[in-house]
Parts: sequence; structure tokens; C-alpha cells
Amino acid sequence: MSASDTDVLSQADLSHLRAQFPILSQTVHGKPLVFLDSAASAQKPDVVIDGMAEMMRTQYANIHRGLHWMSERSTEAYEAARTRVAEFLGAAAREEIVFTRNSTEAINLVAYSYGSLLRPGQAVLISEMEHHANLVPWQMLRDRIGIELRVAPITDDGDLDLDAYGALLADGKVGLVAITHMSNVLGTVTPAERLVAMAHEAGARILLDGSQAVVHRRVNVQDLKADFYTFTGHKLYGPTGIGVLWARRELLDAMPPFMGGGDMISSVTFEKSVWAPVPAKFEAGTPAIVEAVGLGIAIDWVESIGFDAIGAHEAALTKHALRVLPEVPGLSVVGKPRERGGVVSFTMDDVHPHDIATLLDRNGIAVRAGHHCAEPLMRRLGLTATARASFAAYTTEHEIDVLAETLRRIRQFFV
Amino acid sequence: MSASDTDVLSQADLSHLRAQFPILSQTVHGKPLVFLDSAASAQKPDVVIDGMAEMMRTQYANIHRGLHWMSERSTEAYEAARTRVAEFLGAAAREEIVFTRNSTEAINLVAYSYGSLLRPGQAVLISEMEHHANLVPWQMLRDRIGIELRVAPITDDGDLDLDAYGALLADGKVGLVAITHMSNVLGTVTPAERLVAMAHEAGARILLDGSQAVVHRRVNVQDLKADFYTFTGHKLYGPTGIGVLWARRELLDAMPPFMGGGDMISSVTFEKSVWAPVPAKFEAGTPAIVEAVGLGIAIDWVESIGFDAIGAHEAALTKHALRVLPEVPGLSVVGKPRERGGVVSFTMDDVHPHDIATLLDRNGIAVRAGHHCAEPLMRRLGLTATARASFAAYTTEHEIDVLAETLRRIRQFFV
Amino acid sequence: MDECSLYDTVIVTRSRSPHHAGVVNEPTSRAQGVNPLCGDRVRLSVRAGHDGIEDLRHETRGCAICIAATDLMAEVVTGRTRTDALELGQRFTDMLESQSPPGEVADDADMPEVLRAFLPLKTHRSRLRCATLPWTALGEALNHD
Amino acid sequence: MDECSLYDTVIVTRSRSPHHAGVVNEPTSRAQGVNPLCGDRVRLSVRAGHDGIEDLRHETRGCAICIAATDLMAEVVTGRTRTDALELGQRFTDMLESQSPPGEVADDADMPEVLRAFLPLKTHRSRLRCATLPWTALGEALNHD
Ligand SMILES: Cc1ncc(COP(=O)(O)O)c(C=O)c1O
Ligand SMILES: Cc1ncc(COP(=O)(O)O)c(C=O)c1O
Repeated sequence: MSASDTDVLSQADLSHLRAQFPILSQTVHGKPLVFLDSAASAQKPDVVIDGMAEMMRTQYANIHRGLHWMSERSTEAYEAARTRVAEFLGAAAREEIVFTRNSTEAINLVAYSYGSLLRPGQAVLISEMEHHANLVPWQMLRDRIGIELRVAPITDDGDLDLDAYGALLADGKVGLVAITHMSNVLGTVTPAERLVAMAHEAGARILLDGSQAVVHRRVNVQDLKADFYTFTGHKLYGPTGIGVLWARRELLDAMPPFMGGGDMISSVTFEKSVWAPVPAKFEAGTPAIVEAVGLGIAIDWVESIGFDAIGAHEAALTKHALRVLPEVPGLSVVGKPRERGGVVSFTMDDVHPHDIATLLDRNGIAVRAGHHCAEPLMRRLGLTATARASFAAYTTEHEIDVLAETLRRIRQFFV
Repeated sequence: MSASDTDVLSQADLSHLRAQFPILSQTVHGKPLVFLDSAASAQKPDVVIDGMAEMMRTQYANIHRGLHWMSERSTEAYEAARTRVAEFLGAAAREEIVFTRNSTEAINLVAYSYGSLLRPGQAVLISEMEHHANLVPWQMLRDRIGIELRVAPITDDGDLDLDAYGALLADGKVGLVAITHMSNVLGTVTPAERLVAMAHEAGARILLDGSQAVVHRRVNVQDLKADFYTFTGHKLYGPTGIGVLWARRELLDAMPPFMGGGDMISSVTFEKSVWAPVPAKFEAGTPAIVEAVGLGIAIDWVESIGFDAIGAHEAALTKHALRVLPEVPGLSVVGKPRERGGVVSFTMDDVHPHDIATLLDRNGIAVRAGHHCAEPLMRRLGLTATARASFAAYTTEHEIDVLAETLRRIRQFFV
Repeated sequence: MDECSLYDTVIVTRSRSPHHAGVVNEPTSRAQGVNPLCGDRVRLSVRAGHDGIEDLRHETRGCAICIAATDLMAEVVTGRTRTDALELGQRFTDMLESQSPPGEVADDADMPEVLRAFLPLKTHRSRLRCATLPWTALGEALNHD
Repeated sequence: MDECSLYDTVIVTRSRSPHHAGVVNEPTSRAQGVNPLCGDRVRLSVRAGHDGIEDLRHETRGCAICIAATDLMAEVVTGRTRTDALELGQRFTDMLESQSPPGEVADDADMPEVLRAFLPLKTHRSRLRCATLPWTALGEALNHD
């Protein structure tokens, strides 16, 4: 593909790219599928689907401790996926990558394990625009061990209020900041380096929820100087059932294990177990072997297109959407953040988001509608629900035009 | 397949069945693969591999809350898999099935959630033959909340010592029994109904670790009258990344959630979250959607062969192995339990199990060697490691003969 | 726009201008139904006497399906006995939740024609609760008055 | 039996009757190496003087690879200086852990021939630690005497 040369996807590149996603040629209710729900979960290219199938057909066994060929090959493939993820995030070492089921589990792992090192009187600081995955685990921690939960407000435009963020850090009681790197509702890309620097200055560690961010841009956890970073495979063109926690080695070393079981111990008696070194300490039981391998392939695929090309393509789509959608009568785009990833939430006067979604669906167009697992944010915005279109590498400008045109008809139908 | 008519797999049935497992025609070190490591993880039939790929190709989106066609189809497929698992285990309701990553996570879920309802002074009772997955989570619970951990001994034959088990229950302090339904080292099938009845009489709840058992026999949790039952998909001819916790509805209802995040709440404010009804309460975040569907297909596959046929076939293989293996000079089979599933551990004088495994591997034969994630059991048996051959529906008597013959040559080579 | 007629004229019209919005005079009971997953909220006020439901009004915040379902419910239950109304709600829910395709639903001669407008929901199962929520709230109201 | 010669005659012979089993007289240091994953355990006793390692003996419980590796280590390090011995251990580990295929390993002229017997382990990476465990224990012994 010539993408990496020109840093933007040509029409030909895009057709070639779309041809790699078999689902995109499906029809829904007799209409060609227009899939604008990638922020909920992305579709998967052939290489991922075929690679997983191929592993199960030719080179599968349980990993670790298997002294036989199939087990050694599976172990190599699984551990190679770890190396791949480490490179992808710019981690200092492959041991800093812990495989989980999804981003949610990665955050819960930190809340249970690192959280158990916090003390009553300390605080965890989140923001008003967190996904429930980066809110509920901290509420549960609060109720378990009696820390305080602080919430940094956002501005009316949908940016994090940095002054307020600074003020909430000021008393030095915040032990951990946990903030999204990109909002799944507003598309807001948060100023991660700044947030990290301010957190560190106040003596706090910081977790960035990269579930949305890693899909759209190159992330380097060492450049960000973050302490924890999480993402989820299924949004990155990879399989379900696999997610990632990255944390700095010394933090992982100091943290107690989350779950107990096989492969996470180095020795066990009935009295006492000795934990295995990281990352094994955090990977109890048989992991999602084939899914980890699938994630590695998905990352290869993403890098073969390149974030320059993907980023430029998605920025162009977003710009286009922000131009054509507000022209639909009655439609309001939610938020106006300084920097926005490929996510646009909107409402339409006199038409409930659920009716929008259902009527779009009848025209083959998949968008999400609801509170997007961010109820407190909805409340802050004074909404109960929005409709949300989200874009991926395979999205076309034409699809956004189809969306806008269909929204126009829906509006006419209702008013 | 005529299997279900005759309740035993004919030679023709078996070839037909093996032809459905593409990996079985692979060669290893130039020899045909003889895969005798199914207790670690089973191979997957074409229907599972193809079914997962097909879903990703034609009918994939994130589940729940999606109001569009792809999301509704994915949700239906995922929830149909839950129904399938509920039928498979004979659960009273589909809501009693919680999907987890694996058996290990299912047990950890119970240890964190149900465990938090136990009080210091109460005890958890396990056995000497537990897999680390059913030992370490209880040690961690003990160290977290100060319960007592009791260990029921086994007899020299490798059966649970029922008198001792009864004695350990006698003081009524045991709040929860957690015991394997089948040992992954000894093959011992434990008298589950008896164990359940004794536990209940003593006022204790009981969890059965069915990771090995469900593969070899029909399990009905209502007949067993158990309280919790766990198993793992990858040992049941299904994908990695998916496991199951079954628990009685009223227990799940009373238990606090394990992880927090999307889909497990019914409403969220910064102050407080209200949990969703079960099973959603225990499934935070995007689940292993495609893997759950794969597990459903695997169960369909297993039932198409039928447990009568699988059980009879594996019993015949085990009997054969117990006849030919002890004839190998220097070889000792470990344990002599009253009832044994398709698992045979052995040692050989003067040859370390690891050397056995490596030399078998050079002849294409995959067995496992080591402590099999059951170190305390090894210590009880006075061993540091064993070699273990384990059988599945696709295993042939001929493969066991090849194993025995190769072991004979290994022994000659070393002595 | 919508060839399967999920958004039947009666649904769209009723959602835009409900006939039974508001609060009844001298209510004998009130109830609220909430679908936390989407934020739909139905508030009912009912005046019921010896012969059954005399008046029922609602304040509904939600999607078109939910508003129309509530409004049409108000229409069809007014004048019915409690038992009769609850039984109708059950049949309505069963009609939508049964696995049979929309074309082949059991021929329920007693089902008011207006309620059949919701049949296409059978192929949009994620929206079913939008239509059954008012009936759940009605159950609350009638069982606690 | 084993065409790739992983279980080379020298490995099998040494594992069955090690030349350096036991405990040295007047040890200057002792160390133990354990691989918890498989239960292998190497106990070393070393007598080292000004000129280097004078005697080294071992009690090893483990697989053939581990016993032979320990015994051959004892053979090749006796007479070497501490530095020399540790450096050899590093090169031995590197030889096994490098990703190059067994045929094309860097031509390490100083590598004692007997240690090359372990080269086939490169295709059995799960067994690598069986051969490197004694060298880890030796590091312990020499750094803490
Ligand atoms: C008896 C038993 N329990 C639990 C487990 C753990 O299974 P998993 O690693 O899939 O969680 C195993 C598998 O190794 C097992 O054999
Ligand atoms: C910002 C953000 N965080 C966390 C998550 C949770 O991801 P998962 O459900 O894969 O755990 C999501 C996805 O919905 C998200 O958008």
C-alpha cells in the first residue's frame, strides 16, 4: 500500500483496505452496511480472522511449561504478541505488558492491586468524562478501603478544566489520577503529557485509559511519562477477549497479584505462595492465547497502514462530519473540544436518539445511541442520551454523506 | 455419525471425528503428531474455528445496547451461547451462567465476591489434590480477610479421604468447600454428590471445580445440588479466553460485583452505582463475545457426539493405557483412584519426567511433564514432577501404543 | 423511510402529540417506570374505582416508541377492570417477546388493533422494553393502590 | 532415538554417572540454584583460592540435562579464575539464548567442546534453564564467597 509514502489514504488505498474487511460488504435490511460504530468495537481484517484460525488449525496447545513442540510454538507466538504490544506502546520492556480480557479488567486490576496500596485519606482523581470502566472500579475501591474519589470537571466545550484539575491535585492527597486519553462520547483528546506532569508534580501516579486513543494515534508511554496505560483489543481491529495493561516495571513489581492460580506463582505450599516475576504474576490461569496472537496481528496490520495515514484519514473524515452534520436541520453536535478523535455525538430536536438509531439501522447505518457507558457525563451535559457516529480506518466520506442525508429524511419524517 | 446409536465410537466414527480436527494431521519433528496433552488444552474442531471466523466475517459488533442489526445479531449469538451453557450444565436458569476468561477467573470471582461475605473465624475447605487455580485464590482470601484454610487429605490411592473430609466439616465453621470434580494429575473423579451432601449438612456452601470433569462426562448441577460450578472453554474443544461460572441464582443475587465497568450497572452517579441484575452484574466491560459463541458451538459439537460415546471411548482408552503403560520397564502409574477420567500420570525409574517429555516430543508425541500446577499434591505424593498423558474424544488406542512403545525405547536409551 | 412500518403513523403521531399526557384529578395511585439503560421514564397517575380504571394520564420522557406505547396503553385500558388491564399487559408483552416471527403471531382476537402497531419491534428486540415499560409501571400502580 | 543429538552420549553418560558429584573439602563457598517451575535443584560447594577455582562439586536433583550441565560445568571451570569462569557462563548462556539457529552460532573458539553438546537446546527453549541453572548458582557462589 502506498499509504505510508503519502501519509494519506488515496481512494484506491481505501478500497484496497476495505476489501480486507469481509463484513463491510454485508447488507443490512437490504441496504449496504454503513458501519459507524467502530468506537464501540471495530471490525476485523482478514489477516486477524485467518491468523487466529490458522493458529488453531496448525499450531495450538496450552502455553508455558509445555515441553513439547506445539506448546513451545504457542508460547512463542503468545510471547511474541507481548513483545509486539510493548513495541506498539513504546514500553521500556516487554515484561511491562500484562494481558487482560479488556480495558475494563486492566483498570480493575490496577484498582484492586495498586489500589490496595493506597491508604484512607488518600484520593483517586478521575474526570467528568470517564467511561464507567474508569469510574465504577474507583467507586468500588472507595467503598472497600475508604479513599476519597475526586472528579475533575470539564468545560462546556468538553475539554478537561485544567485549572480545576490542578486545584484538585493541590493538597497532595491524590495518590492516583485515572483519566481518559480520549473520550468515547465527546471525542476529546486530553492533553496527556500535561496531565502526567501535573500529576507527578503533585506526587500522584497516573493511569491513562487509552481504549479510544490508541486506535487513532501513535502512543508512546515513555514519552508520555505515564505510570499506567490500558487499552482493549477489539477496538483496535483485534479480537474480543484480549486487553492490555501497561505499567512501569517497578510499579508492577511492587504490586500484589490480582488473581491467584496457575502460572502466576513460582512456588506453592498450603501455607504460602511465592509470586512469579512480572508479567506472569498478573496472568493467572490459561490466558486468551489465540486472542493475544490475534491482537499482535491486528497491531501489525495497523502499523502496515501507519498512524500517519490513519490519523490523517480520520481527521479528514471528522472534519467532513463536523461540516455536513450540523447542516442537518435540528441537529446539534455535542461538544467542541480543542482536539477531537474520530467520534461525533449528536442530538436532533424532536427525535430521540434511540429512534434515530433504529431508523438509521433500517437504512443499513449502524450508529450507537444511549449514554455510552458515561452516565455522569450525560448528566453534566444535561442529556439522557446521544446518537454517536464513530470512524475507523475503513470509513469513507461517502458513508458520512449517506448518514447526513438519511438523518435529514428522518427529521422530515418526524417533524 | 452413528455414535449416539451404539454409544461407542467405531473405527469409522473415530476417523470421521479426527478428520474434523485439522491439527491432528500435522507432523512434529517429521513424525505424525500424537497429541496426548488434551487435559492442558484440547484441540478445536473445524466447526468451532470456522464458526468464530464466520461471525467476525459477517455478523460482528459490540453487544448490548447496540440498537443496530449487527449489534442485535451479536447480542443474540452471545446470549444464545449462555442459554446453551445453561442447558449443558442443567442450570435452573440462563441467568445463572456468568462468562469469565477461564476457570481460574471464575474461582477468583467467587473468592473475591462470595469470599467477602465470609467472616474471620469461618473456614474454606479445599483438598490436597487441588489445581493451583483452586488453592491460591483461597490463600489470598485468607490473607486478605483472615479466614482459615483447611485441607482435606487424600488416600495413598489418590482418593479423597471422606472420613477426614467429614471431620474437617464437623465444627460447622466451614463456610465454603471448594473441591475439584476431577483431578488433573491423578484423574480421580471425586464423589461430588456425596461431597455436596456432607457440605450442606455441615452448613457449608460448595464449589466444584469442573475444569476437567465437564470434558469427560455429563454434569447436571441441579442433580449434584452444588452451589457453584466452574469450567474453562479451551479444555472443552472450545476457544481460549472463555470460561464459565455457574452459581445458584440466590447466591449470585446476594453477592457483590467483582469488577466494575460498563454493562454491570443499571445506573451510575459519581456518588453511587446501582448494580445490574445477574448475570450482567458480573460481566463488566466488553466480554469475549466471539469466544462465547465459539464455546456454544463446541458444546453443540460435544453433544453431537454425545457423552455416552465420549465417556465409553475415553474409558476404553484409559483402561488400555492402564494395561500397556505399566508393562513398560521402570514405569509407575501415579495413583489408583476408584474412578478415573482420561488422565494418566506416570514416572519412570532413572529417567526424569522432563527428559521423557522432550524425548517423546522428538518422536512427535505431546505429553505434559512437571507439577501440573498442583505442587502441594506433588509434595504429598513425594514427587517433584510426573509425566502425564491425557485423552480426548479424538485419541486412539494406537496412539497409546505408540506412546508405550516409545517409552520403552527411551528407557533403553537411558539405562 | 421505513418500509417495515415500525414507525407506523399511529406511533409517530401519538409520540408527537399524545392524547393522554398530564396528570389525572384525584389520582388513586401513581407509579413510575424507568429504564436505566436508556433513561426513558414513564410517570403514571391513575384514578380507579370499583368498576375499574376511570382515568389514566402520563408524563413520559423517552423515545417515540415509549411515548406512543404509553399513550396507547392509556387509551386501551381506560374503562377496563384492573384484572383485565393487567392481563392485557401480559398478552401484549407475550406477543412481543415470543420468538415467533412478526407475521405468525398467535391470533389474539382480543388484542386491540392499535397495539398491533408494535409488532415490528419483534425484529428490534433491543427496543422491546421501550414498549413494555408503561405496562410495567401500570402493574406497579394497580398493585399498590 | 534422537536424531538431533540433544541427548548426546556425553549428556546421557554424565547424567547417569556424574564425575563431580559430592561436596568439596573445606569449601570456601556454597550456593543453591532452584528452578521452581520444575523442581530442579543444584547445590554447589566450591573451594576457591587466589588463583581461582580449585575444586567444585555438586549435588543435583533434576533432569539429565541439568545434571550433565552441572557436571560439565564443574569440569570446565576447575582451574579457571573467578572472572574467567563467570565470563564463560555468560558466553554459554548467550550461545543458548541467542536467536540464531543451532547451526549458525557465533564461532566462539574459546567455548569448550563439551559445552557445545547443549546447542540442540536452542530448539527446545523451554529446557534452556535446565542447562543454565548451574551457572546461575555458580554466579551466586562466586559473588558471595
Ligand atoms: C482441575 C483444574 N482446575 C483449574 C484449571 C485452570 O483452568 P484455566 O487455566 O483454564 O483457568 C485446570 C487447568 O489447568 C484444571 O485442570
Ligand atoms: C474510553 C473507554 N474506556 C474503557 C472502555 C471499556 O472497554 P472494554 O469494554 O473493552 O473493557 C471503553 C469502551 O467502551 C472506552 O471507550
